[in-house]
Amino acid sequence: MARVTVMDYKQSIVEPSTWCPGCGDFPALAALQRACAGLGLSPDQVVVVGGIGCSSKAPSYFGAYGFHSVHGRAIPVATGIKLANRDLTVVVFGGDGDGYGIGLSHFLHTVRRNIDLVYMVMDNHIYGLTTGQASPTSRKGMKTKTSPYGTAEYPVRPLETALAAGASFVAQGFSGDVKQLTRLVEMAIKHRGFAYLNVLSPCVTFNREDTYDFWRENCVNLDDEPEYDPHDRTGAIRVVLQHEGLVRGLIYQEERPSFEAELPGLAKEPLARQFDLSFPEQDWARILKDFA
Amino acid sequence: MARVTVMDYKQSIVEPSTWCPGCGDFPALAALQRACAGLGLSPDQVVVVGGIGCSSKAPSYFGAYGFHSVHGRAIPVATGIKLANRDLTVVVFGGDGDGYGIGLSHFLHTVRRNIDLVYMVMDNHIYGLTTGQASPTSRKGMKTKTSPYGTAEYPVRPLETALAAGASFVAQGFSGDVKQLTRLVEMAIKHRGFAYLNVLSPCVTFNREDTYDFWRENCVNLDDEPEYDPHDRTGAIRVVLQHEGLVRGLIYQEERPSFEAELPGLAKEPLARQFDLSFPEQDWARILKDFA
Amino acid sequence: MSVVTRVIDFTWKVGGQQGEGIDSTGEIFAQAMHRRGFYVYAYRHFMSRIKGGHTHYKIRVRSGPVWHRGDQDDLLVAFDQESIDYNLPQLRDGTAIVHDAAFVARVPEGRELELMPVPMTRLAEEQGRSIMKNMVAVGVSAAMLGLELADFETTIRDRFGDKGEQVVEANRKAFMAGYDYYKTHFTPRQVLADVVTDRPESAYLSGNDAIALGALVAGCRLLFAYPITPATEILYTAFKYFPRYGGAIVQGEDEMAAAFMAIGAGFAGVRAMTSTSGPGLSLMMESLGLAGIAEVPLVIVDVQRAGPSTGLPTKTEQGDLNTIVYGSHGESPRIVLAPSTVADCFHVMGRAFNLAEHYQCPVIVVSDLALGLSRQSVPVADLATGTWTWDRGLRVTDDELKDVTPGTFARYRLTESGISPRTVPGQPNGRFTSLSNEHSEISVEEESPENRVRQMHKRMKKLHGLDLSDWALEHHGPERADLLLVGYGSSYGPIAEVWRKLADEGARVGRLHLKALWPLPEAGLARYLEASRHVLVVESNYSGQVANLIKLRLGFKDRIRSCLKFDGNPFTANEIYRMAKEVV
Amino acid sequence: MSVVTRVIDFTWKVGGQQGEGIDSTGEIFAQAMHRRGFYVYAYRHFMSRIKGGHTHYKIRVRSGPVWHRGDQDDLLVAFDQESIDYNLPQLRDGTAIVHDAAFVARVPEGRELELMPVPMTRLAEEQGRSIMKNMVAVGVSAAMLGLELADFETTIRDRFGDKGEQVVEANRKAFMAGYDYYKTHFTPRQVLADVVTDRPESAYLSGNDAIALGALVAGCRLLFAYPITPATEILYTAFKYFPRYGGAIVQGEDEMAAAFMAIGAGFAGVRAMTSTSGPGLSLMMESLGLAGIAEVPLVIVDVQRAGPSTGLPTKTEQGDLNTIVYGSHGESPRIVLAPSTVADCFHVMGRAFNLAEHYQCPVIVVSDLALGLSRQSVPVADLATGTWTWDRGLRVTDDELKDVTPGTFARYRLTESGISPRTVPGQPNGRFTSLSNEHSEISVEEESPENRVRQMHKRMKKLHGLDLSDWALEHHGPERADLLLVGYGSSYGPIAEVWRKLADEGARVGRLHLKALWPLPEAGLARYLEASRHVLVVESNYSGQVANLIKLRLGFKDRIRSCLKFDGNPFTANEIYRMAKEVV
Ligand SMILES: Cc1ncc(C[n+]2csc(CCOP(=O)(O)OP(=O)(O)O)c2C)c(N)n1
Ligand SMILES: Cc1ncc(C[n+]2csc(CCOP(=O)(O)OP(=O)(O)O)c2C)c(N)n1
Ligand code: SF4
Ligand code: SF4
Ligand SMILES: [Mg+2]
Ligand SMILES: [Mg+2]
Repeated sequence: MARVTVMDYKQSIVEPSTWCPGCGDFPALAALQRACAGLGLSPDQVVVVGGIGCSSKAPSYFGAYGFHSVHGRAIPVATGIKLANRDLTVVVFGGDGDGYGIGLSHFLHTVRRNIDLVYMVMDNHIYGLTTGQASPTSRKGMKTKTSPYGTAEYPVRPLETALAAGASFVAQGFSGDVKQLTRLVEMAIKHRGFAYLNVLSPCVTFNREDTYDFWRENCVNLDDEPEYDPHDRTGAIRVVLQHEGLVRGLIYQEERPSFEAELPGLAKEPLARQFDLSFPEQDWARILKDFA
Repeated sequence: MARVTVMDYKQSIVEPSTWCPGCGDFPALAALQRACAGLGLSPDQVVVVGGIGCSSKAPSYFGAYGFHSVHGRAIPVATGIKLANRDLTVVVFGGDGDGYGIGLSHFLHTVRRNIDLVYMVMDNHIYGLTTGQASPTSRKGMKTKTSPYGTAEYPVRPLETALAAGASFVAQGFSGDVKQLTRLVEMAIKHRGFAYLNVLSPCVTFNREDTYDFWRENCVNLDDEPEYDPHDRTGAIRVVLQHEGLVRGLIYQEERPSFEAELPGLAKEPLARQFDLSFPEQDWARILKDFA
Repeated sequence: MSVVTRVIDFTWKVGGQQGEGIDSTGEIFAQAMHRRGFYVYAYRHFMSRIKGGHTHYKIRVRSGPVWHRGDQDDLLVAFDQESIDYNLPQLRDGTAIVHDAAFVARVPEGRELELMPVPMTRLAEEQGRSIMKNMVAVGVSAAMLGLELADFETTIRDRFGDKGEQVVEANRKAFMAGYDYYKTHFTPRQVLADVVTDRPESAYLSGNDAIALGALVAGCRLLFAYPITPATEILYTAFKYFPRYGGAIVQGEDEMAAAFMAIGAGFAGVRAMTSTSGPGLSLMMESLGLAGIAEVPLVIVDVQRAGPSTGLPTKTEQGDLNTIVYGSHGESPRIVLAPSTVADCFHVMGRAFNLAEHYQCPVIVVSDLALGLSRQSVPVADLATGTWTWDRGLRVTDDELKDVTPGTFARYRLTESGISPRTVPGQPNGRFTSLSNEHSEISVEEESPENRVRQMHKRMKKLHGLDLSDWALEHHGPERADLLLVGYGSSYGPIAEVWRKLADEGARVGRLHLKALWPLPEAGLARYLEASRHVLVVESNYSGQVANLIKLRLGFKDRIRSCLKFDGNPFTANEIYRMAKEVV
Repeated sequence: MSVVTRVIDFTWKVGGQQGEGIDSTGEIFAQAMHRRGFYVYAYRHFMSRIKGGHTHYKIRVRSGPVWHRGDQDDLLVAFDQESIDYNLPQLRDGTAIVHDAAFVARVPEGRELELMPVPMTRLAEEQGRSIMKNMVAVGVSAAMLGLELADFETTIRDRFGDKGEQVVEANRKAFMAGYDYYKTHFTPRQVLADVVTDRPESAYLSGNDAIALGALVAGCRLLFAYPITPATEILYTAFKYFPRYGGAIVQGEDEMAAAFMAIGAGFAGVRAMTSTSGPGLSLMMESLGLAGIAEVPLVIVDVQRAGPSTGLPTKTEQGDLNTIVYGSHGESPRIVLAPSTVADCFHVMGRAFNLAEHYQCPVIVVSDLALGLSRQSVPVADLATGTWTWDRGLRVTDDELKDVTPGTFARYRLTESGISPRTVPGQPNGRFTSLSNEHSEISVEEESPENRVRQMHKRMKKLHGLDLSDWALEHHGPERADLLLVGYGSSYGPIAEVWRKLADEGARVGRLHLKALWPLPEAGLARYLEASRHVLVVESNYSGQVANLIKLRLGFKDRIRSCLKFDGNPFTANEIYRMAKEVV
């Protein structure tokens, strides 16, 4: 294949996007396409996995292999795919409800597993697809269809939580800055391990508070802070705490072996490539001897 | 009722404990009994809720009302009980598998809900009841029945994670120090909000690494550090990080309204006390007018 | 104003792209018609996305009761060509399509349909905001059908009042722009003009509204749920009223949390419920078993949508019954109730909580999207309380506990009925520990075979005698019939219409609506089946789940046939009629 | 050594408190008997706790094949009075109880039982460690039954070898202490002495072992699971062998994770599975629907235990079939296979993966605790590969994709059989997005009624023609029978025994073991039912789940009766025999 371009991805998209014009998920998806193309990844070697939600529909609009699974379970599905075929680039693209609500446990357990996936969360602080209910990242007191008197719960703090849970890669992007976002996605793909990228991605239809303007004005861009060291976990936690999560850029990265590398027995070659599974007769005979 | 004593609890225990002699859960349960008695709580006003696991059997051995529910779901059950009857003291008593494995999502969402429950986790770094498989807190590389070659996952870090998730009360006790543990439980019960208490509780049968001796020798006791300020979240995170979770005592506490207080509409009187539920006819007629 | 009384049965439909305000056009029109004194049935067709894709809102306006959307459309207001194409099959010949002049409408040759272009978007823009094209459309429709601004005044005010007088005025003007344009360019058809209806005082509400209100009146004070189409609306209505009575709504982190919270509250003595749809229901299977063995009252509402998996999230189906009756590992008791009408949705909740507390087990109320989301005019008299009386089940009083030694209370005492009196936390001396494990009478974990068999029998026999034939079978027509139409849920309307039509044609035909599905109301059901030559079970699924339950329990294999539909849309009367004619 | 060949059918049982090493006593004895050339069946009775509570290990030793633990006990080794009391009903009159002299044993008056006190704990203490009382007990048993240290040598070495020669020696000594004590104080009964068996070369393994090995040989390379009794042992065996073949085992955070990981791997083209028991199964309901609609191969093993909810976690039952066949919201295809013997457990896995890949849907293998945990002697010949041949289903080759334009691959193409050829990620030009929503042939979310009906039919019809009667019905006896015994899973042994007994008594009786439960192997089943006057369906549950499936699908209501048991223990032959005699 010649040099890969974004067009190579777009060519196989069969479904027109149903996202609202202006939705923050568009730039994020574009960033993912650019990053994949920029890294020369063939679309046949990429799998995008979603749960259920507006954002989770991304696989259909992306142009690679995809799996639009069920609400909250995108990460386990992606884990299975990656273990089946280590050569694939597997990206989970989902929402805050999907990932921090119903799917929170999978998220944090996958953080500690440190499997080589990219996890992009379109964090719009709302349930978009179901037309505007409170999400786990909705600010305390926010009025939504399921919190007409304001939410009583404090929001989850996904960045801090992922850092605390021991994530090896934590970044936050903003749909209003595709350039930075593309770079972050590239880094996430290149990271060997679980790369978690929260994207402040406005829902222009159901969230009137967390808008492009709000985030543009209130987010500290770490790229503007040359002295910031993304390899210091304590420092990372501090900066997130200090700005109450309103930072963007690469927050933390650490090199360590990924799950596939640590999982006892897992073949170095992609398992999926083995089509002929016939089992050596003599091996079977030998195994049976263990049970004599 | 006269002064409440531990005997008031013991009197109604009908099931002899099936825990192994020496199990760390014994002192923890005793601490809970002493704390409840010490605070003068009538056993009829206390409910202990467990999931499934050795530790989760505690309700049966405690002597109050109890609910031994299913694996990973003790916290939601307890939440329902508390909302049904605000006057009750509701304590969740479970294991690391139950709470940090299958039940992790409920744990962290309840942290952010900040409902007035006590959550005691018998953290033995192993699945006890199922006879010795890796748990989410098993150290990396630990050999268990389901990790004969050593675990490939990094352990969850429950204290850090709870702090990051915004817990209003975080403490860690040790089964080898019932006195401190009793005090911590007392504080947890008195705390208005979600009080999370991790207990380093040795499984003497299936975990040969995380023993009484190990923890006694390796845990920093915050009670010995008079300058430690449990009201400073950043400091709390720092101390936990620094000692890799091996600290005990009150780690963090913060006063803020609990969920019951914030939940719109919830009656101040326990709902459970309303036995006659008949609905005023004229109210019904008035409501129907809204749909004219 | 001259007084005209004539029989009205008219359907109006507005179609366009999702996110363009089609719903609110429909809602305004429907509400106004309801207030105008008609019986209204409003049906919303929509897709699982926020913007784009065809959507329509269909309203059936009758002078008599109406329980379904009707097979045909008598007037279409179209905002795009897709709306014309999509709805063409339903459009009655000889009628009109009012369409936005912004596009050139086409209808296939041979179809007798009048096209009435109205520059709705332009007129709206002239009023300042293109979104008001919806109000223009309402004005056009009013003019065409012989209605006046006055018929819409309170509806407009109720809807836009909060937004200020200016917005109200702008909408009024948009209405009049459409109204005037129509009057100037076309001849009014006057279909709904000057009609005086004798409809009794009625409320206008959906099945989901009625379930929330029914729960409130039944004393439910805690509703735990996770948002999901088409059940979320139950929350919205509950949010409005529960807090006034000390009740609260909690959005769980997932459906498991919601169901287990409800179990906790039920255990502690409060009527609590959770509402969901298929995917959430699948996540609640463990809770069914827990409530079953711990004998805790639990009410689950399942507003069914088309599965499997995510399936067709905005389309109707009745495909969950199998997992409701048979789901969860092992065997445990449960009761399944099924409202057929909006009024039923209201009344069923009291019965559900009564049964849950009486039998100390889960009660699942199965509704479906078509029933849950369609708003309808329901006579207030049909929503009167008193169809059930309070039953909070066997509860030990504090008095009875006075001399009880703590620890001796036998929560799972073996009784004749299998039901054991219970205490709730806080009651002095009544303490025990509820268990998901098999347990003895005093609730100690116990694995002996003898105890196991006793407790298993105890739990299961609670429902052995339960036969709800008394109230759970709504039957119309002769008992001895050549054909019996059987159904549950939203098929009520179409079945009723087919039944009437067949009866008018002289057929000996009955209809039977099942309002309890498990345990099947066998006594009554058997009698009706016995007396019928043919039985047609109408249900929205692939495999004939209700028919299979009946066959398994009662037999009658040879006489039962199924009328099945699983394309996501509610039954039309004609689909059932055709099948009925095949049978008899 | 004189050569004696006689028919041996002897049961040995050791009982005591949990956590005291009872299991290892049993394991050593059983393994040695297997190596001695007997057919062995080992059954473990235990409770859901770590220490304390009665436990026993029962071993049936035969000169011919054995598939169940047997109704009676021929020798009891008791470490406490509770073991005597608990097991008394099973103890054959005229036999002996060897008990620890540490307590004074009592048997009720009138029971003819010889008490043989042996100071087992003391003898062990004399050897240095009281836990070695178990080895003393083995020595006692050996002496009594006419066995020698030599018969136990390799077993002791295999078991304690890693711990060093000293430990091996200490155990040998403990054995001899028991052996010598017995010989000095009592007369050996010599039941098993000097027997030469003609058993073919056999392996000694459990149903769970066989499932893990069967999966390995079937090409399964990823096993995702969460620990749960009684399925966890599958993991242990897999851990030993999968890594040698590039495979891996992942312990998920819960059963949902495990099932969805398996779906991901299946989608990506690898044979993957998950193993669990009831509570885990209830958490996997959503995954059934997803695999169904996305048409992904998925293999789930359910080793059933007694429900509902936590129920009796260490006891056997067959109560999950309903939720397996009917569970998950909406309607989706699935196949259910049911091994009856350890050999079946091995062979079924190849078939399961073949069917899952061929039909692109979930295959659930249902085992049960008694089958899964009981280790048995199985002739190696019965474990030979070749009972099935490879079928990886319809896969598009890279070659076939050469000229395909990306985006045009029709993953869900409508075909005659309903099965569509699939690609897996990585294949050039084969890309598509799998959906849990209803979708078109090229896998675009699509809600039109026409498409819905087509895709629903496509998915469901895949299994319409599937009838596994060919291999899934193991029948013995005359086809025309007065009584047909029907069962699945671990009831195989007791049914076989009852059948033999009835046949010996002259009855015309057949037995039929179902190895596929869904779709029911209807063709063959109907033929057998047709030809039988009475049918007794034997199953371990309350409601007769298999009988109900048969009645629903095939009728024969009047001739089918159920033999049910749900007390947590496996069937005894006598329980079935009694019921069979009632029927005929
Ligand atoms: C088990 C289950 N519960 C609920 C739903 C309904 N549901 C679909 S999407 C969604 C929320 C999506 O929110 P988020 O993940 O934030 O995505 P967004 O639409 O905001 O991008 C919910 C609750 C479902 N599909 N499945
Ligand atoms: C849904 C479900 N999955 C698995 C199990 C099996 N199981 C019972 S207890 C347990 C682990 C308990 O570990 P932990 O919570 O740490 O408690 P401990 O025994 O160590 O106190 C497991 C996996 C179950 N009961 N239910
Ligand atoms: S509803 Fe919100 S999240 Fe969904 S597509 Fe529209 S803007 Fe995006
Ligand atoms: S197995 Fe471990 S956790 Fe369980 S009771 Fe024994 S010591 Fe305690
Ligand atoms: Mg969102
Ligand atoms: Mg543990």
